[in-house]
Amino acid sequence: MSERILMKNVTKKYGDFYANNEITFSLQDAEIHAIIGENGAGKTTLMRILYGLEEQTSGSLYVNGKPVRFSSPTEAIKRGIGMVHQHFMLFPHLTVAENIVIGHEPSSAGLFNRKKAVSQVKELAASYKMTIDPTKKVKHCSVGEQQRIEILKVLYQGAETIILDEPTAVLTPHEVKGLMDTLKLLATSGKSIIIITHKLKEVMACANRITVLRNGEVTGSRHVDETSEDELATLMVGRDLKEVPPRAAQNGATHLEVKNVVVGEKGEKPTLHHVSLQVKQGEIVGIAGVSGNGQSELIQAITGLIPIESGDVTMDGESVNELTVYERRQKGISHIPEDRYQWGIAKSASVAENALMGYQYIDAYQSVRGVINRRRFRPLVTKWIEQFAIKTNSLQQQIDQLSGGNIQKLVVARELGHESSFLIAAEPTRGVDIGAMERIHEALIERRNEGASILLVSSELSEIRTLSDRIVVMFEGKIVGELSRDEATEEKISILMAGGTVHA
Amino acid sequence: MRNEQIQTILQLTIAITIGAVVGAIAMIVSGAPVITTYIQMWNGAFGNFYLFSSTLANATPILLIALGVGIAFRAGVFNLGGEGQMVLAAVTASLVAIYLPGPGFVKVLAAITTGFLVGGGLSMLAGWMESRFQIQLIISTLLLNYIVVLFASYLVSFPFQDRTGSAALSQTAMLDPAARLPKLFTGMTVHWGFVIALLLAVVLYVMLKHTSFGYDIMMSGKNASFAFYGGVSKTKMMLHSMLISGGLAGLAGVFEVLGSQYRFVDGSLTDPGYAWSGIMAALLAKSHPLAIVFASLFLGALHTGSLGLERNTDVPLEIANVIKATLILFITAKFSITWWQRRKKAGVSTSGTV
Amino acid sequence: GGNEEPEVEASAEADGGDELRVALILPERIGVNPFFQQMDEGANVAAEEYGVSVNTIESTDYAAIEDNLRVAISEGYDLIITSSFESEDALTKVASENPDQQFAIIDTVVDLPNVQSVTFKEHEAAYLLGAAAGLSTETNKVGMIAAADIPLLQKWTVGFEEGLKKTNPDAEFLLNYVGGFDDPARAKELALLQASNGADFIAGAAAVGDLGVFEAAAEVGFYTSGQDIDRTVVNPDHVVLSQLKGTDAAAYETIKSFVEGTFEPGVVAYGLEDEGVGVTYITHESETPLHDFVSEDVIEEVKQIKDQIIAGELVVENPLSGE
Amino acid sequence: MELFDLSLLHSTMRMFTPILLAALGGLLCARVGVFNVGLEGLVLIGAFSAIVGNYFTDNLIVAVTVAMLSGMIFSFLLAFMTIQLKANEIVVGIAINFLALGLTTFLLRTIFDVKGAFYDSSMRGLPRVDVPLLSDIPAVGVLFQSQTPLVYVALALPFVLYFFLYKTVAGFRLLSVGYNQAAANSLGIRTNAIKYGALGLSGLLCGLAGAQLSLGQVTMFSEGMTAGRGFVALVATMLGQSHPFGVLGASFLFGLADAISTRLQSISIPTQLTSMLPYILTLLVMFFVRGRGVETNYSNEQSSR
Ligand SMILES: Nc1ncnc2c1ncn2[C@@H]1O[C@H](COP(=O)(O)OP(=O)(O)OP(=O)(O)O)[C@@H](O)[C@H]1O
Ligand SMILES: Nc1ncnc2c1ncn2[C@@H]1O[C@H](COP(=O)(O)OP(=O)(O)OP(=O)(O)O)[C@@H](O)[C@H]1O
Ligand SMILES: [Mg+2]
Ligand SMILES: [Mg+2]
Repeated sequence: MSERILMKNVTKKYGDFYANNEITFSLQDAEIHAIIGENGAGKTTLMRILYGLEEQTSGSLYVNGKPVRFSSPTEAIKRGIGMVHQHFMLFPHLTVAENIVIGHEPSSAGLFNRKKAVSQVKELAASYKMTIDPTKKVKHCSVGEQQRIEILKVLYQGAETIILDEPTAVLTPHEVKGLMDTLKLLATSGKSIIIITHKLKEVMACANRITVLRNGEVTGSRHVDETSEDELATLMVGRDLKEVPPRAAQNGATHLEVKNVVVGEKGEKPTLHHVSLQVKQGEIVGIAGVSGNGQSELIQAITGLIPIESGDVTMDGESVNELTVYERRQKGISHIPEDRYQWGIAKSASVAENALMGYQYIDAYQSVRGVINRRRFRPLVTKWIEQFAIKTNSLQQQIDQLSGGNIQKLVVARELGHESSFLIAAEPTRGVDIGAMERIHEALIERRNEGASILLVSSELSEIRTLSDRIVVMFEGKIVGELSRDEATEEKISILMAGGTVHA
Repeated sequence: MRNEQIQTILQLTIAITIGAVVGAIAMIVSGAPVITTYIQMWNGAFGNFYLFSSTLANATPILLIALGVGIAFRAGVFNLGGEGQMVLAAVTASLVAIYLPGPGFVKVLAAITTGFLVGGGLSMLAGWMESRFQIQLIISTLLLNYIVVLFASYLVSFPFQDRTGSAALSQTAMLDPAARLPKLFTGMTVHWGFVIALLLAVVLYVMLKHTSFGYDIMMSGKNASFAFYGGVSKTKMMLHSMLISGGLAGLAGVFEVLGSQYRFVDGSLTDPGYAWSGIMAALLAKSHPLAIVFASLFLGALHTGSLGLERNTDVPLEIANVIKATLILFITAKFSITWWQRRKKAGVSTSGTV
Repeated sequence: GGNEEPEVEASAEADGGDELRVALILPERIGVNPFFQQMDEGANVAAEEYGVSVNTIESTDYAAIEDNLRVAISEGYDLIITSSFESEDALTKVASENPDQQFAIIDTVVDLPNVQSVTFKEHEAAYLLGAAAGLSTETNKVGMIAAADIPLLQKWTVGFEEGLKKTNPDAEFLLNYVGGFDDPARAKELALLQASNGADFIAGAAAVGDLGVFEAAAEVGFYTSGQDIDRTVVNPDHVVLSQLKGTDAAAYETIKSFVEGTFEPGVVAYGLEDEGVGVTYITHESETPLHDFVSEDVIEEVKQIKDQIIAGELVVENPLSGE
Repeated sequence: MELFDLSLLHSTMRMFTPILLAALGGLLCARVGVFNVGLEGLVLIGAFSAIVGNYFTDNLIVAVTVAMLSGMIFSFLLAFMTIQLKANEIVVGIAINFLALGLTTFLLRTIFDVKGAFYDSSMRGLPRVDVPLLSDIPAVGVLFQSQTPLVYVALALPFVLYFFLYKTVAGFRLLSVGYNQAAANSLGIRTNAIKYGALGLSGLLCGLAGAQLSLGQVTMFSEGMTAGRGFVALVATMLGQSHPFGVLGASFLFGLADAISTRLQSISIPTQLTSMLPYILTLLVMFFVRGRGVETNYSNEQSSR
């Protein structure tokens, strides 16, 4: 095995801030190399440099021993480096095949040979044992499919090195397994892979080598055989992990109830099909399911973001169907959204402005009715930043300059900060490091112990099992099963998620 | 932040300089003396108190429309209907001021209120069509302009045409002297409408910056889904911001009628292209209400400056227009971009419509 | 004041710095309307002949008129001439605030002691044009393409129609509006439409649109007429008549009278009588020979109508003051 | 007068040609994510250049070429300002409208020494030709008789553009820029070059529109003779959802409504009211074709992080 990529003493500064500090990183042929580290450690930044999206302040890059300097991704692509972005760079209106071949379209005399594109894509997918329908429009593809498209695209472009930034954050356990298999297959066929992830299990399962970053520096690099999950965790967070806090016994009354709710475009198959569900005070109800089986619609129906066709959503027995999003929030619903970029933040606004959402009408933060008193609000945000160790230069920093995990932490803190009686937590720990995950879990249990009702949606089965008092499984817009905390094994949940039945 | 402001000012200076240089080339080509021409332009806009006041008068409708367009931009919508809103408001306000019985100040207040509501109502109609029927606002406002301008023309050509005097023009009767907005200085064109517009700019600034309504508007503009998620009603935001936006455009028309023309004259509001100037001012100022004041003054000055140039020199009006166009052409250009920034931005698509 | 003509004359000759200064403030840009161009030319001829300086100032829009007037006053022009209905309000305002300044306004009336108003009776000329058309048409269908459906243009449209009905009560009158002053393509299209409906004479009253009407005439072979100046020269085979309006003369005469000291406030009306308005061949000579479509007989007959109007036997109402 | 007849359609086709051409230009801009409010100015420049070319060379092919090139040059100006200098596209579009008006009037004066309009009876306009097969069709054949070649070109263009956009590689890439520029860029597609190309082509079409106006419909130039057609074209682009056939339909609808409104002038309704017809109709049609602004999505502004 020879060295395919070497990043030597790479430093990246934003103003006075070192996002990467003298990082040296190497990648061998046919190797899977995992990069891990806390939120804001500089993982994404390092990869952006390698892919030509960002230019290093100092340090050098070598590909196959030759020094290179990329000023755009195009140059990186030419050197056989491809990146699968976490936020997919796809064309929703185009077909799968079109998305994959774009830039290198099969053609004759300037005419786009779409048939050939389809067959090429089929072949390529088959050779790496990936299933995908090349003629489907991307907007109809699931997240997992979209990710496969991204990988195929990179392969189609002839990449020898593939970078994946938190590829598993959005996948279901089943899909994660598929991805791991694909990555291994790619490695055996000679491709080198860099994977960023916060999930140590995955790291141990697929990586050959692991590099840990903290505060922009390398704190360690290990061969997978020489290390353990615990060691990695310590390297990452700099401390040992704690146990999840104990759950106080609760026996609350039903707080939120969803009765027979149907949601769907007229004439189309409903996305929610007579769904009923209750959440009691002091209870965490976990919803498991492959994403796209109606969880998003359920959340949006409860919070008032989409109208329901029939059925009823009640809080303490009172229907909230006719209430607006605002009124429902007033009644005590808060909501950690599954997609932080779509629902959770306004990218071009500052950290402070993003933190204010939902608090702007609260009297405590107004001087006169309708006039916001930001000075009074600031201590609250500062508290959140401390509590969740959110890495930000200042409250005025534009939020999209924060790392993904730090944005997530801010959104979580904001919604927890309402101390509302009912909280929807959709993928609350997506993209956060294990330390932060611990804190978030702790905070959720604390809210539960204080008597709040929590509806947890997560594609992470371990998270559901750790937190939930009760678990319901959704499949094709219906609730197909309910398991108590004790009877819920990963296996049982998985069977239900796939549409099977479990006999207790 | 500081740094950003310096950057902006620097950028603007370079843009104006380059615009001026290109303008100078146009002058040299056409044989006009460069320095004199610019001096005359400056004089035309600021040469004496009268001319300065006339620059202010000219900037007034631009300022109001720009504030309206700006607030809509902030809310994430593009109100292209300033022209129609201004004209419909102007014609209804003049009719109210003429036909409503009562003392002068009642007429004035009623005219202003009606104008605001009519302009705002018209733009709300477009907003409603967008939120209820998904009819793109940008097209509907453009279409409504044509319809409304024709309708106003009809009103003053037929039912409400002034039959006194020569009766040759499509215009309403003259307003009572009592029903007019007073001038700021006698013998000058600038009237109280300008002061009101300035106050409104400050009010909008404070509103955007410090009120929850302003916050809702800004967040709707930055990410509508986020605002909706946070409890901001999409429809309400659309309607309210459009009401204000169109209402301000309406005020532009009302003040022209009450403060300077004293009647509604067909074409007098559309020919000068106030609406386009307003859109430009809003874009130049990136929809910041206070910056809009300066952008409007700049455009107003450009206009009166070119008039002065026409009056005082042999430089033909067309050249003045060419110079004006050149300055505008370059004004939003970003010259201070370093190679680094340029490369980085290359990955980000242009800002769409706004 | 402008009544000390001996000194003025003398000083104008002696020393360029003290020559009389006249501002001609046009309410629009000289452009699509030949009318203003003519006025400018007339003023410049007078300037040349009488040694005064004339500064022509075009206004870009309605609001600019008042600005231009006020600035002209502050710059001390001896006489400020403006024109047209659009300037009425502005001049009324400005002139009453500056009673010592002399003004003239061409083409409409502003009744103030320091303003001379010069008006035209276009409807009389339009009447003659209509009469000629009525006599000449063979298809009994006569058309007109007007710029816009606005009251001002009724002087042309109504006058024309009355004249037409006078000589040919059975004739059908087709009238279309371009909807603007700057759209020859549309004017042409409308003319073609009228021609396809059988009109054999289509008068142009659409400012620059007339050129489009002329083109249509040449293309499908109907006859037409122009406005303001002798447009028969454009295409004598199809543009067979032209309705005239002596705005150049008006500007010229105003400056002349000012220099000569005969300038006084009040209304000067130019009609058929003083040849301030007219129609080619009927009231004025033309560079081009008369086309066969309009026979000498027709001209003779219309000349009689003209005489009746001048004599006051036939009154052509001004459609604008009708109500 | 009949409300509908073939001469009306014949006239409609002539009248809507400049609008269609400019709207197709607008389509190309929209397809690369540029909202071009400068169409009006570009058409005006085309109209003027066509006359200049015609007057000095007396060669119609040269004249039309000159018109296309000038439209393109100004379109490149827009492209340069917005792509290279990151100027706001709407401000630049408005400036181009001003510039076109000022420049053509100024040049009218310097080149031809006239104000207002330039007309010369020795100038030949575009010839009128028949389309060989189509013109023989009974009844509607008359529509394909004695129109200028540009009318037929305009009618054929939507099909050409459709083919280009949806069948060729270049068209595919062009579309991708509008769909998601950041993504296209990340794939090494030369988005800026494509934008230049699309905008240039759009200028070329606007130049053609101008040539049809000043050499096809009439043979002259007059100040501001576009008389708002560029803005109508902008509406047609949007109404047609930036699809070649949609734009064809929208332009035709507009032209027809316009022609009908002209017919209505004869029944003594004030013209102001009849003239509203095309706009009202367009607005009504939008209730049916609202299916959300094209496939181009400005909202898809993901950066490459
Ligand atoms: N443009 C910028 N301006 C200022 N600071 C920045 C900028 N971009 C990144 N940073 C900072 O650099 C640090 C590293 O960010 P990076 O995205 O590389 O972290 P990460 O390791 O990927 O974190 P995560 O696990 O949350 O994704 C963060 O603290 C971030 O706030
Ligand atoms: N405008 C910008 N200029 C430079 N760097 C930026 C800019 N915006 C964001 N960044 C940096 O880019 C990096 C990636 O941000 P992104 O939001 O994609 O997070 P991520 O780590 O890739 O995703 P996630 O944490 O959700 O898994 C962050 O370090 C962020 O600070
Ligand atoms: Mg990251
Ligand atoms: Mg991250």
